[in-house]
Amino acid sequence: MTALAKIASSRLFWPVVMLLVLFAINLVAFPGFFTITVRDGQLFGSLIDILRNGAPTLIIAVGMTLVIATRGIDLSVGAVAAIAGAVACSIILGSPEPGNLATVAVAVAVALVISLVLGVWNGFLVAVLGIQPIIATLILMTAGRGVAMLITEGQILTVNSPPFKFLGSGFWLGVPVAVIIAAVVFGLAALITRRTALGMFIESVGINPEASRQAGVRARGLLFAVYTFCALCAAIAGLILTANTAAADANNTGLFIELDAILAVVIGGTSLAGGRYSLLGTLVGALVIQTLVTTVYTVGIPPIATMVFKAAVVTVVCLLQSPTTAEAFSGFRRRLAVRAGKGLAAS
Amino acid sequence: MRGISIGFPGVKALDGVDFRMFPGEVHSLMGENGAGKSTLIKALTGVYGIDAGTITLAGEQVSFSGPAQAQAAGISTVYQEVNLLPNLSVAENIMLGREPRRFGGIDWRAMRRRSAELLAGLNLDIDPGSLLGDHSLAVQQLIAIARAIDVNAKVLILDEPTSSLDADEVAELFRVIRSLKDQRVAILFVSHFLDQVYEICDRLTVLRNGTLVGEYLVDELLRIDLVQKMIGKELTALDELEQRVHTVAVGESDAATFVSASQLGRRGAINPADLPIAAGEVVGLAGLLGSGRTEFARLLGGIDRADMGELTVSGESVKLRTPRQAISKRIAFSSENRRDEGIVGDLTVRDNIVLALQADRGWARPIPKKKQDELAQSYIQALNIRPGNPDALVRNLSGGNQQKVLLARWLAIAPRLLILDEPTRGIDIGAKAEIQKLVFNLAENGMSVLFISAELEEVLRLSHRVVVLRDRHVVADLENDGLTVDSLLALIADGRVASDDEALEELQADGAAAPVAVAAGAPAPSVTGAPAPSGTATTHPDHTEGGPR
Amino acid sequence: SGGNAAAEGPKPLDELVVGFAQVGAESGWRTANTKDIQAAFEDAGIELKFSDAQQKQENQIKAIRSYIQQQVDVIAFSPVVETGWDAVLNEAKAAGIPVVLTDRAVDSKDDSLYVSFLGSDFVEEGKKAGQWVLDEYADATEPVQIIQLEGTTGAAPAIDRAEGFADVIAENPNLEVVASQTGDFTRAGGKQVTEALLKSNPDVDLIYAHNDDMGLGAIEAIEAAGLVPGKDIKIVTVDAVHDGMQALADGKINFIVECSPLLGKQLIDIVKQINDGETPEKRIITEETTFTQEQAIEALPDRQY
Amino acid sequence: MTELLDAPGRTSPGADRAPARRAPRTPRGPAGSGPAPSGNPLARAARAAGALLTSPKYGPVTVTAILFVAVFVVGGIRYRGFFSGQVFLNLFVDNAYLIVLAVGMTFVILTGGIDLSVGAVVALSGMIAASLLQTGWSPAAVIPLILVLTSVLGLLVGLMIHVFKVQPFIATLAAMFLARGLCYVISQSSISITDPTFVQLAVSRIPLGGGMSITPSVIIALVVVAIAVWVLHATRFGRTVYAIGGGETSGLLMGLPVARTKVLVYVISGFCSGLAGVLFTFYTLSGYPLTAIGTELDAIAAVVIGGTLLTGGYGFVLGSVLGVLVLGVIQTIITFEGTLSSWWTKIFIGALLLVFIILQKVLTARRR
Ligand SMILES: Nc1ncnc2c1ncn2[C@@H]1O[C@H](COP(=O)(O)OP(=O)(O)OP(=O)(O)O)[C@@H](O)[C@H]1O
Ligand SMILES: Nc1ncnc2c1ncn2[C@@H]1O[C@H](COP(=O)(O)OP(=O)(O)OP(=O)(O)O)[C@@H](O)[C@H]1O
Ligand SMILES: [Mg+2]
Ligand SMILES: [Mg+2]
Repeated sequence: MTALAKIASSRLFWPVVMLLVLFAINLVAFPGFFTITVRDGQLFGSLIDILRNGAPTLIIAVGMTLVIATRGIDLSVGAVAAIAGAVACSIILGSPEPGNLATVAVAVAVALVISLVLGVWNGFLVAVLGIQPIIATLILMTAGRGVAMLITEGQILTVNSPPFKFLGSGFWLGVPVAVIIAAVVFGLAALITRRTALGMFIESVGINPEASRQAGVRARGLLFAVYTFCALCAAIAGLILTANTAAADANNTGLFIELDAILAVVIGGTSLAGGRYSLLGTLVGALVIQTLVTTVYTVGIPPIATMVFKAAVVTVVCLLQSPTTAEAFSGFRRRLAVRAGKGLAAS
Repeated sequence: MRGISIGFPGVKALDGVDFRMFPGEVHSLMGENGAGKSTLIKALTGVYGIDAGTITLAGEQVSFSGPAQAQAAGISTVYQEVNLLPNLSVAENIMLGREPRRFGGIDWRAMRRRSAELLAGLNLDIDPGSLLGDHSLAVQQLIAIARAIDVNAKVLILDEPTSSLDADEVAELFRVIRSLKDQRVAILFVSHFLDQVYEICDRLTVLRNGTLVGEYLVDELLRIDLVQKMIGKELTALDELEQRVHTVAVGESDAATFVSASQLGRRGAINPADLPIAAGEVVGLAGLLGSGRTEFARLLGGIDRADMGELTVSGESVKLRTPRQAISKRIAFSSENRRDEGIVGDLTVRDNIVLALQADRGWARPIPKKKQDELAQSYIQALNIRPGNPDALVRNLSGGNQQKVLLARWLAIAPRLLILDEPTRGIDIGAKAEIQKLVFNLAENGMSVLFISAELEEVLRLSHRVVVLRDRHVVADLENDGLTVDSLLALIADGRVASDDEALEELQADGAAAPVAVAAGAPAPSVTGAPAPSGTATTHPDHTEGGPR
Repeated sequence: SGGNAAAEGPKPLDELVVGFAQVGAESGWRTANTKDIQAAFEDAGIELKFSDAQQKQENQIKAIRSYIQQQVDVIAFSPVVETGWDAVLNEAKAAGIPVVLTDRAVDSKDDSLYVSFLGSDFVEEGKKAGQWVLDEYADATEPVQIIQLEGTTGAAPAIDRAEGFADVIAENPNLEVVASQTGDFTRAGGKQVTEALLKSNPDVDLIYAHNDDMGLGAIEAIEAAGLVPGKDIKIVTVDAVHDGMQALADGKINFIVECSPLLGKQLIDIVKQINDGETPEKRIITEETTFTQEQAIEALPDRQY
Repeated sequence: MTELLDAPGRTSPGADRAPARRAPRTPRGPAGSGPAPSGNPLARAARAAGALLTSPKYGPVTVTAILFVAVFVVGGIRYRGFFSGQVFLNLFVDNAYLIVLAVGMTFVILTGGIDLSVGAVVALSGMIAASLLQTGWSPAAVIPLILVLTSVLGLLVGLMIHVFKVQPFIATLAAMFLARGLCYVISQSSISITDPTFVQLAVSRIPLGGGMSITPSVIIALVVVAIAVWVLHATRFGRTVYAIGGGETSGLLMGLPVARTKVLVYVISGFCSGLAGVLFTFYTLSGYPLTAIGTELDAIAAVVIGGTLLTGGYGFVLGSVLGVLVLGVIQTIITFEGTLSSWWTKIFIGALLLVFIILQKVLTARRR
């Protein structure tokens, strides 16, 4: 009873319920939804697809969580993802042996290093120049996509490189590589922030920057770190997205992914006002979003109604999560309990 | 109010408390930190919904769903944490919600005029057009009071209004309270200063741990009984302390200098000044509101950068650019503004306590969980932080307990110089004594302390040396050897900047003449009648909150 | 000076200034289009003022206003959307600057607002695709399941290509669109949608994608599901960009309807005609064709985009 | 929305909100009064200018104004035909709807919120207008209906934010999805407007002499600005808006009508988006479901460039208008430049934005 109440009062309760509801809807529309088959030693099934397609959003959302915890926001993740993809593909295309593992390794490394530079740039604008994060990252969001297009010259760069493609649609030990990468990023972020003092510092800077400064927390370095990490996440996601179709599309890679990532973070219960964050919540949030997208496809919601459907789901989750609703619920439960008590007394 | 109960998750903040107020009477709500005083006030004014009980105002049962309604019903409140808007002008902060209007819009001129009048009523001479955020906490507290007394209220509630004020301001406030009392306003006055309570109040209600202990007439309750009712046991700590202060004060002068500021200053904030602090020495900073004590302390703590002069720590010249550097030199600065610069509200008590220590160790070397728990537990016990749950969010602690958490944070880094800016703000007498004892013990073990407090008695009681600031100048640096509150006040309030030497002489003469005030310690009758200007309100240099015998 | 060149006699080409307001660079097709036009102007030695509206009509209107301010000789633009051009085109008309539309038409009652429209007919493209499907399954006796990958919801090519296709396949009641979902004209979109739709419609016979990119995405999804694109599931797309043609030649796509971005040459011709005082034709349809797998293998070596 | 940090590294929002310890408060006695003002009027003017620039309240706006003029002059020197009254007026003509949007957004941001739905609502109003006019409704009914509908949407968003404590970013994001989705539901393709009143409003020009003219939309936008300035500056509601931005809890404890104001702010934003949508249909004479994507970012950028803090509490409507003009002039320069490819256009916009923000930061940096 109390355990149940505890679960019900958790911030993650309603998002998880929503996830289950979406699963149920899918199951009705497509009875094979939960079936996971093994083919050629690889896992197949709708759930696997959801994980795989949700991986880039999740990876970015992990970085975004930390940025948001410091009271920031990063709108440039989509552009950074596009740049990473463009850089990697143009290097692979430019090399004489696109299928070579070393080529791909170099391409990926260069893309990641560039993303680090971009992250430091964001961190510089926010931490050193003190520009409001939304505007600071808006600059890179606009210009960054331009840079990505500059690299690809506006064309879609298609690469024929199995090792590169492996990042996006390959399998390792039967599990999609993208999922493994996401799990690693997620695990590392959780480990580093929770096993060291970083998590506490990030929260403390997000809650009260001046108090943190006076307590000796190096806010500036911290901001550099989170924006850089977020850009790194964005680049990893960008590489997965690009590898998934084996083509760098500077226009569309990661377009609007910042909204999805932020939405995932918020559905997961992290406040945009900074402070306490929950990576687990972000995971649930990202899954809800990806399942939502998949549901639209499998259930056959007509394109014109997709947006309305999304709006409805987001609204419902938010309303259910709201403390006001929780109060109303607990009031209801108390009244029930009172009535039950009376009943007992009467009998 | 009858049978009021309020519960927060895990805490029963109020349990069936009865409380009443009468027109034309000043009523005080007493109790330790976390007893539930602020919660009761918030219940009364509709900030918190009550779980049980009824509230009756002028014979009618009421239930406010928010402060706006309470205000409309004639209840005007100054809450414990100064809740004003830093981005608006002083005039707006005073008048917001009931601005004078003309032609359908706000009449700015009238607004300014009216607020200037109100400020003048509190003898506060500031420009009503200036931004609120530009003023120090004490001034903000006065502005909040000005706002509250402007309303034509039936009930005026002041939750620790005097926590940052010095004697002058308190006197002004009391003058205003008395005149409101004559207009048959019912006034609720919360303070941890027993002197003030005995001076102004007619009746008091004591709370302990969220339950009602009783309601008493002030005249009929001895201080010693009051204290006992508040904390549930007798308090002896202060007495011990007094004995020790003065034994230790002697013979401490030859200790090695730990920190020394020479001609340290910052343009627009504090004029260049010298200040050596020896290891194990407690130095008090005294001065009027706005005299620059905080500013000076901030330079030493590395919060603001000094732009002139030199600072030496352990004989080594250093430049403190960030608080972090100061901390690495084991200099801790505990801000007077605990809400904005001190606590990290959404973190737990444990995290808040270990924060500075952890920051000093760096992120990569986390303090082991077990060690954290030990630290937290030991300070929770040492400072009697309540609730004693290290996982509670600091935001949900009562004001005084937040202050204790902040103090614990700084003690945890084992500082060699601890700068305490108004550390006892809003702390109950029991805890205050504990803190003073702690400071003293630490000083005995070689920690230097720079102590700032609006309460001169406290400064005198603790300090080996007292440094006086006026108009952002250091005007005197005296051994606490026969100093009295009066002599200090004379020095502080003296308008002549040029005559440092004279003042010093005068003071030394004074000091020699007056008996050591702190030693007096007799139960003081409360001061009645209008106080004389210039700080003579506390003619009785009385620290006796806890120590009548 | 600006304005109606015809009244003042032809200007030397190197004194002509043409303002071109492009939609944006939202796809590889569009970039090829931009490049071709820029190259053509360079070759012809005519000064080109180019602006990119980033898919926003308001930006395009601003750009056209600014061309009017700058008194260019001809304004050309690819409207972001068909409607809502009357006001600004009237301004251009008042300033005596002739306007040429490229790629997409405007929906205006007053066709004196522009001198010529050069571009493809999206409905026609849909029809061509539909016709191929109709022919391919002419003697099908069982229902043929079709998945449609739509372009960005609300975009003119998406609407028109769906419409033309639907019109034609209606002739054969066996042809049934079992699912239609937007893939936003992108490969990733096409892949994700196909992936999901294949699960709920395992017996699908044909995929009709509104552009090559979505078709290429669909190929990835089909291969990942262990099926053979072009055989197990047939694919028809529109555009004929290089990657699409390659897939067609490789047998992974079955049929592509061309939608050529190479409008530069024809645009220059129109500008020259205007400069010479001639009246260009009101509607010029881009020279476009369709490709089967065999034709693709043939055409591929000299495709420029 | 979030409390986005303004200057986390150097000091803190604390330092921005309460520019602590810099501006000395009025001295208590004559002893503290500063040095006698020097007689040199030039020096005094310079000092006054310096004070204005570094004031937390007026600094950013002033700098934005100066930079705007500077950019305009540079453009005039660089491009033929740039330095004309009409080019300047066209900034208003082309951005009338954005000005109205920025006004609504200013209210929201001043309370520390954000409204992401404005772009989609503009599109939605256009769709409603176009589809209803097509079926023969009279403009006199359509326009009020749109304004009511969008205000109601704002109301719902406001209630979601206030009553259910949903974060503004998310509540308005949901509203954005909803509005965009409804656009498609109304019609997938664009609908042109042929209603004579709309056409008249779209094509008519109000001559200002010297060959210069503006549109009725500009007048409407300027009226909205004037009303907004008055409301924010001179009414209790307006001051409460600032109060909420300064500290919601404080405002609540001061007994201000926080709930009502917070909800109303979103109603205003909804109303302004609706009105902006109507102005936009005057501008384009059509409804199109894909229109105005990303316009919310333009509006937010304009407000922030205009000197409003995203954390709320500081800023002016007139600043936001300046912000819109700055975005407009950047766009104008790009068209006049006329040689930028698509990607360079994006990079250029980003770079100009950056230069602008950095200059603003540097010029308003308070001396240490
Ligand atoms: N919002 C809250 N959530 C949880 N607990 C709370 C909350 N507010 C107050 N409390 C708890 O209620 C108790 C009473 O607090 P209150 O602030 O009323 O004390 P107080 O008597 O005013 O103390 P002080 O003298 O320190 O100001 C404390 O234990 C405190 O931790
Ligand atoms: N937040 C602030 N912003 C600007 N000026 C301030 C601020 N706080 C104080 N000052 C000014 O700085 C001077 C020194 O103030 P400081 O806070 O150091 O005084 P103090 O002696 O600590 O007094 P108290 O803390 O009691 O106000 C005063 O003249 C005051 O006007
Ligand atoms: Mg309290
Ligand atoms: Mg102070």
